[in-house]
Amino acid sequence: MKDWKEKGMQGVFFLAACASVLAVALICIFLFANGIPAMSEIGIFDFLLGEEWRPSNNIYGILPMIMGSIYVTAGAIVIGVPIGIFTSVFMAHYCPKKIYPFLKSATELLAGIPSVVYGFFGLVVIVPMIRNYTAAQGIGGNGQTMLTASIILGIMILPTIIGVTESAMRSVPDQYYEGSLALGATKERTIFRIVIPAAKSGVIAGIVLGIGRAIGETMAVIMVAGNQPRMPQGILEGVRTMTTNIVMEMGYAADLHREALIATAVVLFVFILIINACVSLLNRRSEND
Amino acid sequence: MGKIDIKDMDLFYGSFQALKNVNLEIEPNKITAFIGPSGCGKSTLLKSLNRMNDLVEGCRIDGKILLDGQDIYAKSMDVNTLRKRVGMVFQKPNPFPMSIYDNVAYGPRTHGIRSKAKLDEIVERSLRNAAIWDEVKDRLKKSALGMSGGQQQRLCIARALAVEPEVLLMDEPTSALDPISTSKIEDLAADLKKDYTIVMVTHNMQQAVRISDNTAFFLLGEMIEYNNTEKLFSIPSDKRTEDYITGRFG
Amino acid sequence: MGKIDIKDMDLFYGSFQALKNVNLEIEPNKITAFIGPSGCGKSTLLKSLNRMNDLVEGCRIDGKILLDGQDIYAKSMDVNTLRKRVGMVFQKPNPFPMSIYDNVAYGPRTHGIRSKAKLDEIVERSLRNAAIWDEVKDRLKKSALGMSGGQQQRLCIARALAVEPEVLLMDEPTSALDPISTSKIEDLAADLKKDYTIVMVTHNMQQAVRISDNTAFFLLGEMIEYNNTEKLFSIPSDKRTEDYITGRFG
Amino acid sequence: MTKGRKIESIILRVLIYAAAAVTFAVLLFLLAYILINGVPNLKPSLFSLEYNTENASLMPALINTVIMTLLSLVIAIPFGIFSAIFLVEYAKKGNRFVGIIRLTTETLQGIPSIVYGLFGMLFFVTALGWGYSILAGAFTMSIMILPLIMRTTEEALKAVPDTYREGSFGLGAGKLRTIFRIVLPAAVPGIMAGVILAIGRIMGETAALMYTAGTVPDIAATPMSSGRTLAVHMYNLSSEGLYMDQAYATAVILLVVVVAMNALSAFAARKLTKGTR
Amino acid sequence: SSNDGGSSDGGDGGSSSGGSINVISREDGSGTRGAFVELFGVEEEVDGEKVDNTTTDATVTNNTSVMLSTVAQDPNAIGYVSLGSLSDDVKAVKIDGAEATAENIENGTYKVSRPFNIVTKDGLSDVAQDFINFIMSTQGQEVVADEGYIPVDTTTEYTASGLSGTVTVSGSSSVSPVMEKLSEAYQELNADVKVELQTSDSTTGVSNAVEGISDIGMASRELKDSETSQGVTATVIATDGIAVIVSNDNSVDELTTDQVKQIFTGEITSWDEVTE
Ligand SMILES: Nc1ncnc2c1ncn2[C@@H]1O[C@H](COP(=O)(O)OP(=O)(O)OP(=O)(O)O)[C@@H](O)[C@H]1O
Ligand SMILES: Nc1ncnc2c1ncn2[C@@H]1O[C@H](COP(=O)(O)OP(=O)(O)OP(=O)(O)O)[C@@H](O)[C@H]1O
Ligand SMILES: [Mg+2]
Ligand SMILES: [Mg+2]
Repeated sequence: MKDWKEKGMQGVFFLAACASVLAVALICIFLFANGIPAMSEIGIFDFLLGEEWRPSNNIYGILPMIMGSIYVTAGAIVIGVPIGIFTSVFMAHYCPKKIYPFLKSATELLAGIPSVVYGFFGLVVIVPMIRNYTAAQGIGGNGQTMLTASIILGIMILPTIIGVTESAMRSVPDQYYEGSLALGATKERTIFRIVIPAAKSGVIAGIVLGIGRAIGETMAVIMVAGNQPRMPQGILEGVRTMTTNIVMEMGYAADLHREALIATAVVLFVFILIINACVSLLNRRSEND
Repeated sequence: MGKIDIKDMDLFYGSFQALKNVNLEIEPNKITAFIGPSGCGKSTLLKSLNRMNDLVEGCRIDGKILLDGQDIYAKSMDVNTLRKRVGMVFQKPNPFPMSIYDNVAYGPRTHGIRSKAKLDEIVERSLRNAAIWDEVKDRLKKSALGMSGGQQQRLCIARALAVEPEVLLMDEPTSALDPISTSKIEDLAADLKKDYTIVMVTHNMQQAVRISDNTAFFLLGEMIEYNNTEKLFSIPSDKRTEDYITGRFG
Repeated sequence: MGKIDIKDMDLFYGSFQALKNVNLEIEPNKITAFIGPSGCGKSTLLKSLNRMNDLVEGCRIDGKILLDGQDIYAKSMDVNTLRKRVGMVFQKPNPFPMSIYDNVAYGPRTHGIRSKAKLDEIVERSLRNAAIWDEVKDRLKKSALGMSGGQQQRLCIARALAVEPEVLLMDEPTSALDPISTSKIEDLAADLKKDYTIVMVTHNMQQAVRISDNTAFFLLGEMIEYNNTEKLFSIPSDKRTEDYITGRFG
Repeated sequence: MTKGRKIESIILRVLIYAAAAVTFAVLLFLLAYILINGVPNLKPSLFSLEYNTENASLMPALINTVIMTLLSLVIAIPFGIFSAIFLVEYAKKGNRFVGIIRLTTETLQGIPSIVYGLFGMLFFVTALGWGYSILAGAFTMSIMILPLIMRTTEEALKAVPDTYREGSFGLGAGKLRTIFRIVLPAAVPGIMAGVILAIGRIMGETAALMYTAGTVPDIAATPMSSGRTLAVHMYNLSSEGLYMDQAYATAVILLVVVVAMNALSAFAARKLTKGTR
Repeated sequence: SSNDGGSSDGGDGGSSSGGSINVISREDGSGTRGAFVELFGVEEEVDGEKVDNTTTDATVTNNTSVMLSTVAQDPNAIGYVSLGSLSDDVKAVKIDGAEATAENIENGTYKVSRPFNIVTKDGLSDVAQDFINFIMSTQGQEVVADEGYIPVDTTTEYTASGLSGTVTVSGSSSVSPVMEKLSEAYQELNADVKVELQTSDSTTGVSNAVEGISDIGMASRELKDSETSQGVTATVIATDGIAVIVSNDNSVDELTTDQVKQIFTGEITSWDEVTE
């Protein structure tokens, strides 16, 4: 009888573990079934490499949005990753015990603030700052730029990066830390030469999660990026990303336009798959040496 | 004056007193063994010799520890320089997760040596001194984590030697090792005392007898007896020492 | 026939052979000590007596282990029942993160005892048998993790006793403890052998001498010598045993 | 120690403190921004049970948020914990299937919420015919938070010392009993951390819910009725520019709820692990 | 509303109108944009296809409040919103001399407007029909007028029918504010009827009506042929004006249709060109 229970529950655990596989399969099926036909109707190259997006004239090229997503995400990484990693070093090794719980829950809170709030924050605080800067440079523009979006996203990915990186650093055995200090290395050198390399896979995981979040973020970006459906022209010009393209037009889209938007989601999805694949390759390689 | 002089030292972890009025002179170019039952404060004392206890929150020290007559807890003492001078090898081998070469080169690099030739030389010399060169010379670029426990421990010793310390602290360096590795490390220690002052914590009284010149016996945070090793084990002057070395407890 | 008979036993961790052709009869109501240098396979053998090695991936056993004549690796043997009959105490005290009461009651509850009165009785009796009742009777509902190491170890013994085993395996039960706790546990073991068969791994030869009836000496996975403790220590029949017990290595 | 090393150390230390200062300054700024714009607009009428255009009440959305959160957790937690148990306690090392599960959880974790929204709309809302409903929203959310809970639980289970497992097996307890009585309770704080993160994600989610749970500003009477959560409510209030004051007030409440949920989880974790410390 | 934080710190020259124009547009496909480009001639017919010539340099937003606060903050910006969403933070410019007001739209001097549609299928439930009757009655159109939209001509009086049940309405977020008011007014007269309102977008509104998910769909644009061919009919329930807006700090008060067109197609890029 007991054996039955053990075996039965093992089956239950196994089935539960299959749930995530099932979910991914369903997502693939439903997105692809709705997106692929549109892609083939538009023509896969016209769709992916077309530089013009004019749905009302049945021109659906999403290269500007692909480039926009890449640029904005890269910007967010440039801004968010260093700050995030340095902050998590602070949290793991410098933060006084007394204020730690407050700061810790503060970073958690940062993750809980809805994107719309970040969007308005960006619109009211950062956009004017950028506008004043560009005006002073004589460039013009209204402050809704690639840079603005990158800053907001850089802020939004902080909690993810901090959370994951901090715990990765904390799980590095103390012996490494002690071993380095005992050789006369300073705390900083110990952290940057020993602890962070030892926590590498965790740190990378944090960054990847951050990239995922940045590339997928919609509601905040849509408010501050300018959203011009043209090839990105520079960091002080507006851009449109894939996500904003979807949300922006899903509401009014019908027929092929709607399917083209779902196809955009498919592209986004494939992007995430590619990033994940790269990372697991990277991890496998670093495990091998 | 010894290489290290410990004077009237008390050590507290928060409100718990882990060491009580310890007085001890550690002679240069000798091996000094600390023995005593678990929890008596051997590691604590050892760690305070290169201020690794600074890492422990709430750890407080009274009294003085002098290295060549200099107070190591003085303001003017740079803790990193101190730790360069007083190296440490831990109970569990703790090589860094990098190549063997980089492990040994880590210390010298930390202290500003950049030249490849110089580093190569230091690495080779340190590994030779730690009696492990022949075993690893063909795989210096391989990860240190792939070595056996005994090799790892000797690598850690090499790593410590690479920064050219004056004193070498060892906290039960063989307790996690097999007999063959153990005897290798014991031979190594005996060899190293020519150039270094060695302080070693050990659980194994035979080991203390085999390799140390002086032995200090601790009990419940107090140093009970400190003497020439042979004397301490043959004619202990304190009843508690006798009880301990005859295996009545511990 | 002993309480436990080990016959021609080989044990492999993957391709590494940790035990080589071990033959041993463990007498009932006696204390049997396993001694030998680190890594010689003492813990491995001990764990195979209640099949704790099942948990280790890639662990394979040849030969037979009989408990009261029954093959414990036979299909018909329920491993949970086996472990109820052959209890175990580990090197590091490992009380569960729950109250003292719940720690002791965990085993009986596992084996189906629900009645509060019955449990109360078992808990009290086990704690008394483990000589710790007086120290904890007023704080049974408190967390077990708040106790000292020695108390925790005796709690673990109480926890093992609560399921009324026939055999008690102890893997260096005192190596993490202070002298006073150690002697309490030694007294306890001597007391328990009236009712239980005890097998104990120890690093401390004096301890083996003090409390065990029989001693087995291991080296590199082989059982070198097995004899009455007094005999083994006074007139070892193997040179290697002699070297070990006189502290020439280990 | 050489001068160069010292300077390197000092620079790094300055960077560390500067980064932390930036992070927390931004956070403070954000909080201040929300509070300053929101608190003066907190009026009792915002909390009436019925929404209408006069009061723009957030109460129905608040209640929907709680329902949505609970429902999603109820769906996701068992799956998350059970799969983590499978991965940590049952799956053999190097198992091919484990690799697949890892890969899928990583994929799920990376999928943008807008893609979840579209999927939820195509699958739950349309294909399964649930329409815009709390249930469709909750299922979408639970897929979204599943990897989060799985990962944190996995880590928490791995962190439980093997000595606990050995202790339990040594007493003759079976695997199930060991897992449910010893390992899981010891892992609760870690799991709770994951749940907190999940709650944060659900509460802050807009894009995925707009397309699945809909935007009806009333309390959802049944799981099959549509209802907007606070974040969606806020988005809707702000999008036509007519109710900006109420939108900021809603943001304040949203923050308060997030804080409260975090505190509650921490409290629950402490309750559940009572006796371990 | 409250977020006018940036209005004081303008770009080059502060409140002057000498800078380059920052054009803000709504998203492609939105009803507001559709009406705007058509009425101002930004959209042109080329080879039988309508081409929206809005400059690709235009910032695009799908959100009225983003439009409002962007324009409010930026003295060089120009954009457009639905008349019902106009606020004091921004200034509506006169078009060809006519101010953007409901009266001017009704009397035809201000020509920029678009219809608000409701979409229904045959076989409407009694309550839903009753609700539509209310919308199209004088009482209903009074609500429309109160909200700043232009009512449709009607003389029918509505009397409460005493029905009970639920009416589901979904669709355009532009229509939804006035629909909310309408449903509240209606439910006051019919306590037993519940009107359930889903705010999303025109397309969803139409497709929900087609699929019968809701009784009534809302659309802030004309229906497409592919939609009407699915058996739904649209009814205009109100007309909405579109106001061209600039910052309060902008000295421009008046533009011609042609200037607006040129600004939005990118032919005029500096305020200097429209102020002489
Ligand atoms: N970080 C710490 N905080 C509080 N107490 C500590 C700390 N480290 C050690 N102690 C306590 O100080 C005492 C001495 O510990 P120490 O580690 O020096 O013993 P030891 O002689 O090295 O023992 P062992 O042989 O087991 O290594 C012990 O009672 C221990 O519990
Ligand atoms: N799980 C395992 N997998 C592989 N090898 C193992 C495992 N456990 C132990 N070994 C190896 O088996 C040998 C015997 O180990 P065991 O733990 O039995 O030694 P021991 O005599 O108890 O030593 P100690 O006194 O240090 O506890 C050692 O070489 C060890 O490295
Ligand atoms: Mg120690
Ligand atoms: Mg062992």
